[in-house]
Amino acid sequence: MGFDGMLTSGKMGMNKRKSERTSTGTKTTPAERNIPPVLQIDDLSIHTRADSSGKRLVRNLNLTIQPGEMVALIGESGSGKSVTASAVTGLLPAPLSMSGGRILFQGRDTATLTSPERRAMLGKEISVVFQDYAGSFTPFIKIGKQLIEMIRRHMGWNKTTARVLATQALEQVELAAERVMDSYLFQLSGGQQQRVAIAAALMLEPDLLIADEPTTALDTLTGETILQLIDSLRHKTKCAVLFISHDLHHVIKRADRIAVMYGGEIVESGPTDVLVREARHPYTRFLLQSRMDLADVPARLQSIPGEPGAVSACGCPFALRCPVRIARCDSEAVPEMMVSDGHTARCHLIGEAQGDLGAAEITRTS
Amino acid sequence: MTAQTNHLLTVSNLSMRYNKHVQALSGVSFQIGTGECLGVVGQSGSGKSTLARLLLRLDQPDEGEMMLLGQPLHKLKGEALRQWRRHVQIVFQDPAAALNPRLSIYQSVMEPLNNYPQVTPVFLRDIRHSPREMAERLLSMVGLPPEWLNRKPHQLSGGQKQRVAIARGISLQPDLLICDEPTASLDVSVQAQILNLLKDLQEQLGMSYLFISHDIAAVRFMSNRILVMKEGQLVEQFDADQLLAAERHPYTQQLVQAVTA
Amino acid sequence: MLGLIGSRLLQMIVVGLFLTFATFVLMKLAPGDPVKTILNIDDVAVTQAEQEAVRQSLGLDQPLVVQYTEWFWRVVRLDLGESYITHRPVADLIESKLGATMTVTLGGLTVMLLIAVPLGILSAVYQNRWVDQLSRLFSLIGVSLPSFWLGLVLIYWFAYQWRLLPSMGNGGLMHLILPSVTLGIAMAGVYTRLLRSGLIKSLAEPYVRAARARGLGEVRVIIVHALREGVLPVVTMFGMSLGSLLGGSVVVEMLFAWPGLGKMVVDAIIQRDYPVIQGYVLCTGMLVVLINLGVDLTVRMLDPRLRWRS
Amino acid sequence: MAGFINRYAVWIGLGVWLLLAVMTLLGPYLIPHDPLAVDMGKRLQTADATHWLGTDHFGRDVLARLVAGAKITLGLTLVAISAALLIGVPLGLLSGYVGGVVDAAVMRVVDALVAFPDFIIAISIAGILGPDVTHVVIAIVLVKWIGYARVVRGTVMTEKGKAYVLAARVAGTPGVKTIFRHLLPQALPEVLVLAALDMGKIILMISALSYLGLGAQPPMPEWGAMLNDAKMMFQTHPVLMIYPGVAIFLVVLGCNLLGDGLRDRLDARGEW
Repeated sequence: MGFDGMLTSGKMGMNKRKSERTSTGTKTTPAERNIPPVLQIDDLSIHTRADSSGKRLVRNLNLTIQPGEMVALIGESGSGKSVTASAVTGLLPAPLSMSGGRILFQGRDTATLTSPERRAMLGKEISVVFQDYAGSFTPFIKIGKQLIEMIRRHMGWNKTTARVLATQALEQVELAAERVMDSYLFQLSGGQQQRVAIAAALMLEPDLLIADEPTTALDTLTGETILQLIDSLRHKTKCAVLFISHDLHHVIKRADRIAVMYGGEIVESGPTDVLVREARHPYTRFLLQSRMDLADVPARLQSIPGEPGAVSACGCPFALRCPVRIARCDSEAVPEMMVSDGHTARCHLIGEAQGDLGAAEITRTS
Repeated sequence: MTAQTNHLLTVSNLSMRYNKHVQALSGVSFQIGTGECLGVVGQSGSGKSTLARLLLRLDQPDEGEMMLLGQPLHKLKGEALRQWRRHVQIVFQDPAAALNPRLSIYQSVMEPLNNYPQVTPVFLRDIRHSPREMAERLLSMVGLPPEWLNRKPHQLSGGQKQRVAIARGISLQPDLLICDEPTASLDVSVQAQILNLLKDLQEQLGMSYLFISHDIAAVRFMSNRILVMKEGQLVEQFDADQLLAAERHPYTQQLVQAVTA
Repeated sequence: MLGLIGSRLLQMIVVGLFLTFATFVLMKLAPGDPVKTILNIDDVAVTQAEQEAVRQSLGLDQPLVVQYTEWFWRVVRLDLGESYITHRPVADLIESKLGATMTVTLGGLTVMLLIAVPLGILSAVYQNRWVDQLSRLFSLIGVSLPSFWLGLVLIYWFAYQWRLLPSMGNGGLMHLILPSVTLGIAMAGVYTRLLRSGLIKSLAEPYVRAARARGLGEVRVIIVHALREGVLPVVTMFGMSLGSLLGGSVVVEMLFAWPGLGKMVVDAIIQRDYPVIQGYVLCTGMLVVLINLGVDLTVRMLDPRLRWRS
Repeated sequence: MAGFINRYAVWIGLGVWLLLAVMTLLGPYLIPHDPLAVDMGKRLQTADATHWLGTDHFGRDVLARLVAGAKITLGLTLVAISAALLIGVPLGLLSGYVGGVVDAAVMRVVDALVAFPDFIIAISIAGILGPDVTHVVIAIVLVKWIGYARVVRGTVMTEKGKAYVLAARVAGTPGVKTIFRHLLPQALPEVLVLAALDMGKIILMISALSYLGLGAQPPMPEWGAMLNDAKMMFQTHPVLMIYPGVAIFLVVLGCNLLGDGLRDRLDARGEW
């Protein structure tokens, strides 16, 4: 069999595997067919220390991702979105630890996995694309070798077969595969580096891709093409995506559902179009209002009062910065409330008219 | 000659290369009027930061002229250059890097005024004999409590540090304030605060701005006119309200499309 | 790569010129008259005429520049002159001692690596746990111990009290143990810490996290992906360590009466045997430059970023 | 144990140096023996009420010699380190800040010297100038200034491109003021750490060269020279080699603890 033959057979293999998995469905949503969600996070809490002492970075977080769905987790830095992603992969950095709740991946509690089982899952069933594209591969080893290493680790194939798949994966992200295989990461531009990272992440057709601020470090235009790439590949491979971002604009453009985080809590979540139209939490409303419209420029920008990272210890985490807060917000924890089907929010004022958030002025926090 | 009087800064044919291979800026010309905000949009590597460094004379242009208030900025040297520096000040991208971590806020804010004892801006004139009071007023002008003067940078959030950097930037009441991506390293929720502050201060103090950013919406909000740069060259310049006009350069249109749904 | 070797060879020549010139000038400035040394003037009565005759025969009456050029060209032909004391050619002397010094240096290196590599990796992987604390204590003691004293203590117990090992001279593997251990322990502390901090730094690199996220096993992550960068500063220091070991071997050779270059030079210094001292300085200088060349090439091989940049 | 050492490293290190200073200043008053007084009638006595640590092969009081040795060690080390700092730090500042030709010139010298191990240079210089403790100090200074020049230059080079230094320039701060206000303080922690660690190395080097007979000459009560004396009798009187050895070890340990502790506290870089 010549090289071309290998290539086509490899491609066919790839397609076959995927089609077997997805051909069962008709035009119903996964939930209706009772297919378990890819990822289900129940009541997750993360603390800065192992013994639940220290600061709570994530509190009672619930999140579900259905097969093939792109869910965005949005919030300012320090809101706990990346930490949540690390908990899903089991790669929480040293002193941080899960202090409550559970994470179910494909119905399995990830806490019960042994370390080797977890490693076997990473890269094959759950993949990650990081913000820091320059750190996505070891700088001393050629990219091809690292892609092949990853394929062989998970599939146990021989080098030649692995090489075919790696080449295809790079072609999928519109790179000159042969040249990139033979390059070190630092020889590529930032956008190319992130493409390689995406190629590696989707190469083994995982069920879940975690894209952790994949475009934050890139130019606007490059970032845009990277997002388009992720979008098209996720449709092609039917991979669910957890898209972490601080950029509302990107998120609205791409995600099926949005979860807004503030101070370690998901304060509001819902289908993208619903959330954009009928946001109920003041923080979400602020975020939506602070989007700039190039056609209609105001004299002053709507800004969110207070300092980022100002999180009240009890009650609603946003209470310190909220212009419409009432006494309860400072003391009483807010339960997750259903607004409409699939749209939930955590705000005491959900049923009431919140009125105009006003031209919020700077409030001093000291 | 009369045409120059309402132009604070005239830059003509400015070029700069870092080494044989990297042409950072080639043949850029523009003018900034008094009290005007000129926005510069470009991706990384477009030469917009090089432009800022040249205007501050942190680097020396290979070619071209920079005339500030009728003086050839590109020719100044030594003490003469140091004296002219007070006319052009800057707010850097990363406030954490722009403040010496070892110095108190007071020391950082007062550094420019200490270097030019003969200079007192109009808004500080009534308290010119009390450095402490001047520093306190500068802080309150940027919306920080005056009692924070004794703090160190690490006790402040990113947005607060950027306010300190702005206080420092306006302390000499420069004719031109260069804002080099002033919101790029800040959280979305603070960006609007900083932009509003910058706009208020410009009106209040009558400064001209060169507002550099990759964020076309922020540039649109701040500027009277917009310069689009790509790979060291000027793509086009136009009045800000013409940003969405049909005759815009395809590259500008690409930039606009990337931020509109 | 060839450019690097070329520039290094050029550097070698420059350093060589500098070394020869510096040693030559300093020798001339040095107190004490070599003629008097040769004639052993303190013990024997020598006439002025006899002194002059020796001075002439050695060329010491010529102007300095002439003396230097003549001496330099002889050095280029590996003619390093004769020992004032034994009248043996210095080149021969060095050749006969070089092997012994290399042996003890490599012995020290072996001991050093045997201690430092496992200890460094263990304390990086189990950072701040007991292994790390213990290794820190060991390193602290290791760098603080004067090696000549450690050697004396080892000789006292192992050679004198327990009579397990020979303490003097060169005669096979048993003779090598005490000198190597003395030399190796002194150096191991530094390299344990160096390897540890290098590895800790690279274990915190984003690319290590990325390798874990690709599902690679922890051993593979550490050995294949992290260790490379952790080893880089160690390799750089390795060259210095070889030099330091070479320096350290002077003490060890004196302690254990080991017939190498170190003992040779100390004896020469005390007897003011200038040609031998000069020979030693030149020879070790060139050795150090060669070692550094090797290190440079190795680092370049391990780090493609360096290769690409040049 | 290790945790304790970590926490109090700086204090233990300072304590050792304080002890050394006290010994130097008060020793002669507390110990009624002349460290150089030979008394062949009292050779190699064991410790008793008059001679607390006994006597050596010339009947000299070992404790008096140890204390006198402390003074020598302290003095020589401080002289050497001060000279190295005075040469290295200004050169580093200048080289890093001015750059260009000055930098190139300084770095060529540094590059040439840095390749050579300290001990080999010291031996070579001692060899050329002849065995003497002053020559050893000269050799050490010649070797040690390089470290400071490199550290300071490196810090200045990285810091001077950072935004806060650029901001100072834009704010009209003159060059000299920038160096002293912004750059030097940034380099200082690393310089201090290096100096503390270097003091340990210097003590080791002086004593090692003296032990080899190339440094302090008899009858100078330098610790390394004392060990050289003790070596001849180590089979019969091993205790004589314990005292100076332990003294050197403790002082060097103190320096290393000080450097280590300073590094942790000042958050500086640098290894042994």
